Amino acid sequence: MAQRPLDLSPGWRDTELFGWSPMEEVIPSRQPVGAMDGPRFVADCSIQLMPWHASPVRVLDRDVPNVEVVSDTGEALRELPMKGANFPALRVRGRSVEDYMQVSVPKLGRGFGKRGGTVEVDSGEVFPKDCAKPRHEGDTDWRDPLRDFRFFLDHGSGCNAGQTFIPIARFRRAAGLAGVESGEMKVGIVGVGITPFRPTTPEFSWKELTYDGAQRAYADAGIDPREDVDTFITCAEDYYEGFGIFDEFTPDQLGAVMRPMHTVGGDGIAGLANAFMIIQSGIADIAVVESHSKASDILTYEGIVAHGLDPIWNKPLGGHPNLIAGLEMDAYLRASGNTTKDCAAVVAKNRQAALHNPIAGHAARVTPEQAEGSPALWAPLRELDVAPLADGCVVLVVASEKAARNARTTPVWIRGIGWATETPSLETRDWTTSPATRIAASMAYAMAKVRNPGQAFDIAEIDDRFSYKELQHLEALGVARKGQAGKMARRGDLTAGGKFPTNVSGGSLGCGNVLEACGLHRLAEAVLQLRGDAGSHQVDGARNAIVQSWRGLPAASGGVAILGVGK
Amino acid sequence: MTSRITKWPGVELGRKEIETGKVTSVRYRPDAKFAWSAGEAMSRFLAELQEGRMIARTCNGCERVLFPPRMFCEECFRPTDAWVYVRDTGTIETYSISYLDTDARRITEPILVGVVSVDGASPKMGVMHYFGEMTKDEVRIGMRVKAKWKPREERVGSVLDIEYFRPLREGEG
Amino acid sequence: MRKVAVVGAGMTLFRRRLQETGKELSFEAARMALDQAGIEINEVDAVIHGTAPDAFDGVHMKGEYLADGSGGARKRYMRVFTGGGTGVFSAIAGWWHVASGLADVALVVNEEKMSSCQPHPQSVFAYIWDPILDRPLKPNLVWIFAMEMNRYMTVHKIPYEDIARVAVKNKRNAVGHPCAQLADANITLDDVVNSEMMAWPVRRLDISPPSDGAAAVVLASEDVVRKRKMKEHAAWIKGVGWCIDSTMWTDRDLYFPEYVARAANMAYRQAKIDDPRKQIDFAEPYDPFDYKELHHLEGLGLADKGKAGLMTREGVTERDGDFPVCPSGGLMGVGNPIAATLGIKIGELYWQLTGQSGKRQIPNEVRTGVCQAWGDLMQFGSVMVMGT
Amino acid sequence: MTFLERTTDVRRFRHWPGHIEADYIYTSGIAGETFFRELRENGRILGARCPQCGTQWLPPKLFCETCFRETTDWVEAPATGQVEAVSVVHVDAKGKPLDSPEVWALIRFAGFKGGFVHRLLVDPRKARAGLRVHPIVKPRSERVGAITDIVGFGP
Repeated sequence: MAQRPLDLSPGWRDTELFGWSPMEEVIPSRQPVGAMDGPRFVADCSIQLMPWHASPVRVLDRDVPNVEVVSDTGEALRELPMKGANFPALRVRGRSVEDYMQVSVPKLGRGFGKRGGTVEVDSGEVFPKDCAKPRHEGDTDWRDPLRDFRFFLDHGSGCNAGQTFIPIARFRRAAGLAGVESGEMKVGIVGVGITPFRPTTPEFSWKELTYDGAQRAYADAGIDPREDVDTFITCAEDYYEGFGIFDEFTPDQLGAVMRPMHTVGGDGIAGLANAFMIIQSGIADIAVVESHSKASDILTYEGIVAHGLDPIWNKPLGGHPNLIAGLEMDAYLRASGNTTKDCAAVVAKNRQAALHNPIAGHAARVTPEQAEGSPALWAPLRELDVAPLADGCVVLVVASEKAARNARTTPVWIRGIGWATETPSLETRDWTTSPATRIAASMAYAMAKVRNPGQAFDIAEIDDRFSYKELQHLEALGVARKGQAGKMARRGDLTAGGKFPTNVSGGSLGCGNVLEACGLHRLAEAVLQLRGDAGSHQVDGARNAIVQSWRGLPAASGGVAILGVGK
Repeated sequence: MTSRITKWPGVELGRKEIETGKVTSVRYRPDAKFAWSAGEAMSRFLAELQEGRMIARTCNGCERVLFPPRMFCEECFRPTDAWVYVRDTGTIETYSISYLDTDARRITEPILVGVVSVDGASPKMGVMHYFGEMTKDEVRIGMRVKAKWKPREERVGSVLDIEYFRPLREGEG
Repeated sequence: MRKVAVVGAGMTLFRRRLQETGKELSFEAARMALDQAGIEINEVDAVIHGTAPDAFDGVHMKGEYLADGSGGARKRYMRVFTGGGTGVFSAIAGWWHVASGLADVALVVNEEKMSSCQPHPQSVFAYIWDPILDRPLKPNLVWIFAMEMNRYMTVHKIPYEDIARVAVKNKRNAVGHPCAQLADANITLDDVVNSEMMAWPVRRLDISPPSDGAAAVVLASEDVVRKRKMKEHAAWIKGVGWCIDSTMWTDRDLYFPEYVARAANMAYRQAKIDDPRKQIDFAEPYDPFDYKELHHLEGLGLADKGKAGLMTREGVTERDGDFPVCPSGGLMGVGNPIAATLGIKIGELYWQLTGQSGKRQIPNEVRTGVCQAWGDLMQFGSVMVMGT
Repeated sequence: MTFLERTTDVRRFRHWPGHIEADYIYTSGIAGETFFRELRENGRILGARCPQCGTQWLPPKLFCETCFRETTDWVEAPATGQVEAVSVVHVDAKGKPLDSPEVWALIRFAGFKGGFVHRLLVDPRKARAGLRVHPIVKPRSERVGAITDIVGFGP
């Protein structure tokens, strides 16, 4: 079989292995970095240039002050001459470990030839101990995808089958992070990306739509996903996307290739909870949570929702799945004393509020009378009581307290978070309140030490995929007394100027039902409000928000998050 | 523990017991139909296939020619730079000789299928496709192949506009 | 970061068809795990459910459907899903529930009921491919494994017999497992080599069978283990790691599972393991196909590239060998209910490390083990290191 | 702007049709088997009782949702139940208008946790919460041991 030439597909500019736990001391010596004179780190390495590196290749991608690259003849090099020249023995020297970390030889792409550099740091102890040998005995000349040419500080390798490496980004932060106890740390949201919600987005595939959301979030947080992010989380469901295993199709558009990433079958707050726990357990500093909807790709939405019903007790009976919401609305209104008029007021409030929100997809000057006049297809549930579907993507960047310090935006801290499932079986559920919201709220209130939910929050972003749900959730959260949410809606308490602004973003009724992304949408709108970046629908002085989400039919699970700015 | 536990839960059934109704059951087929938006990159890719051409995108960040084309580079996380045509010849990176169809039913005439890395794109970048005009003993990794296009009027803008990849003949390289 | 231990495990039989519904399977496994751990449902702070494609059981939002069966009713409940990698990954998610301090006791339940799908789960595997680039070719899932196996064998020039030996080893090991579906005490190398060709180079006995089944483990924090005096039946989670590669599998060289190497390095780093081959006593890599055990051993850094087959040929990986691999019998022998392989990966490590494996107990003393799952389009690796 | 080039002629955007459907056979499970056999043979509706907390579950479950213990005893449900919630539905499963509206209800049974979500076979104008109803079951010859053996609930 023809031996293929050693091909270098310039691949990963940064092959970062992460997961270094901050508990570990990387720098063996305790002297402050930079205190000693003379070269503090020395890296021997070999670089083999390939014909297609046409332009002269700059060794360092940016001018790092006191760092130099010396060829084996001792001559300092700024650029490597062109075409096919080989540099079996280069030495890179610099004053401190900090300088060392600036060094990168980006353009040479994925690994080739002999690699691994020995790095001498501080007390002269060479890291890694014997890493000069090739990564694998009997390494054939097949392309070894494991390494590209980014210097790594390898602490204690010696592993005969593979070198263990420290991620540069982690190392930079790790220098300052020692002895982190979980629970102590605060976790904050430092970046928000929302694409405009639209009924159809034919110009985007699901990958391109997610890329659009992600690049906005990364710009907002001022981070590079390939360098700074330790873990990625996607909230998605196979049947909404049209795949057997949707997890396969998520990393590329988030910048998560060759990074830890997983899919949660839950809504945005469950995804945020994952990020919160991963950061709290100390193995990550920056996490990204993404969710999106390409509802316009789904031709049979009712068929998919019905497919979520219990296969032996409910599904065989047929019927449009919204009948479950019709039944719940009937049970809830009778038990709480709220009326269909109150629900119509919610529809009008949210769709009109959406007129001030540029990303909203279903903003409209709807009056309560219009909402009341719409056909009651699943009486008492009317057509306008149902949030219309929309395409859209929401991405949040979540950071530990340390990492949040140098973020571009004011961090919005997660003071409390809770999530719960009531029960999937329709028959044994409580149809009058929302127990999942109540249970999740009690968890979040305990964490945030909230004693009186009625007074604790300036604004709320509550799930409103069906109009009556906003009222039911407000009462389940304890921010409105039983049976009072309807009056608050009709009295205008829930508008931007009212006593308790709720869903001033327009909610799902005004912006659009973006399926699994609804939870993240609620969070994103609350973050923008607390940062004062909400624009024309900004509620002045909002510093504490309560955010609640529900997973939509036929589920009975949801989450609650308490967000705040300042100390 | 596993030695202490005597009874392990689970009631096994045979195929007959379910299909003949010995145990009660319910049959169902969900209604789950889609029309995925191809989007920017795939719409152009399919249009070019219909014209009998294969197109890729370049990324100047990592100097790769990305095939199949994509509007962003997953490595550099930046928008890709330009459209560039790649050739319809390539190299077999790997292959299989399948005696199973898509529903795992046995077939006598094997399907030759594999991954072809396309000339003009960065190394190793290619697509899965059928192989033709070669026997199951001739196909091997490293073999140079060329696309066999369907006639223009039969092409609809699909990877099936290429019927299969056949061995590269002299002078085509 | 709080220390976390596995303190109980349970699983159901793995069979091609089981009568229980998915909820009932989840209940049976979770009930056994709780009984083994001596913990009641009201002491569980969080339930983590791991289950693979919804299209197998045939229920949209399958995580929600299985919530009550997994003990998650009116509790913190979450479903994680990373394809085949869910078998180990859901326990990793369980780990951060406890390590972060949000939960003291977490119950991890994995379930799969592939027999609902007619005529064969294979037809649902057709939906894991890209709709524009792959599905028009009507691919069969075995194709991608065959292509990877071909690449792996050709790059390293590995004789097929070395790969077939893995099938023999695992199906024999499975004889000691009470839940095994395809245990075979007297399977021979010839049986595998002469078995029916499915998609060259994959033959019938190279593939693990689709199965129904469920498995569960109970995780507890350090102070719960101390307070409840569970020290002797606790196995500590030393390191976790997971990694995903690009979707574009046709742009990658399949001969080496890079994503498994990175997941392993992440876990080894946390477990302070520098020389896996020396510091780890046994391994449970993911073996949906026999060649995959070798492929993953190399990814885990437990064998040099292309040399895992040699280790098998020399009997190093037998249960009484120098480095036992898949003492449980693996997916090849016990069965492959995808996510429920939790029982023979995490569960097996727990039972081996606490000396409760009965007939399958590894003769020489074991203190550290590694288990790994793989998933998606040759793309996802999840690794966990456990120790006493 | 998301990408460096974006198409402005909407006709050039393509779609790719497909589905992720398959045929399924769902077994009724251990608890379901007993319920549906009894329904098929004798037209009776059974619930399951938890030995530990005594809660009676309808439809029957193998496990008690609160104690997470196996429900071992079987109890026959009372002959009539009471409507807790009603919804008059004017569209079919695909959202197309129905010729005549269907009434759906949540029906509770005294002494049981749960009940049934099923069709209410009454005139939509007379459908209201509180109605006492009983299950209307197909004749033995037509019963197959599935929830559809119950046509609906009526006064």
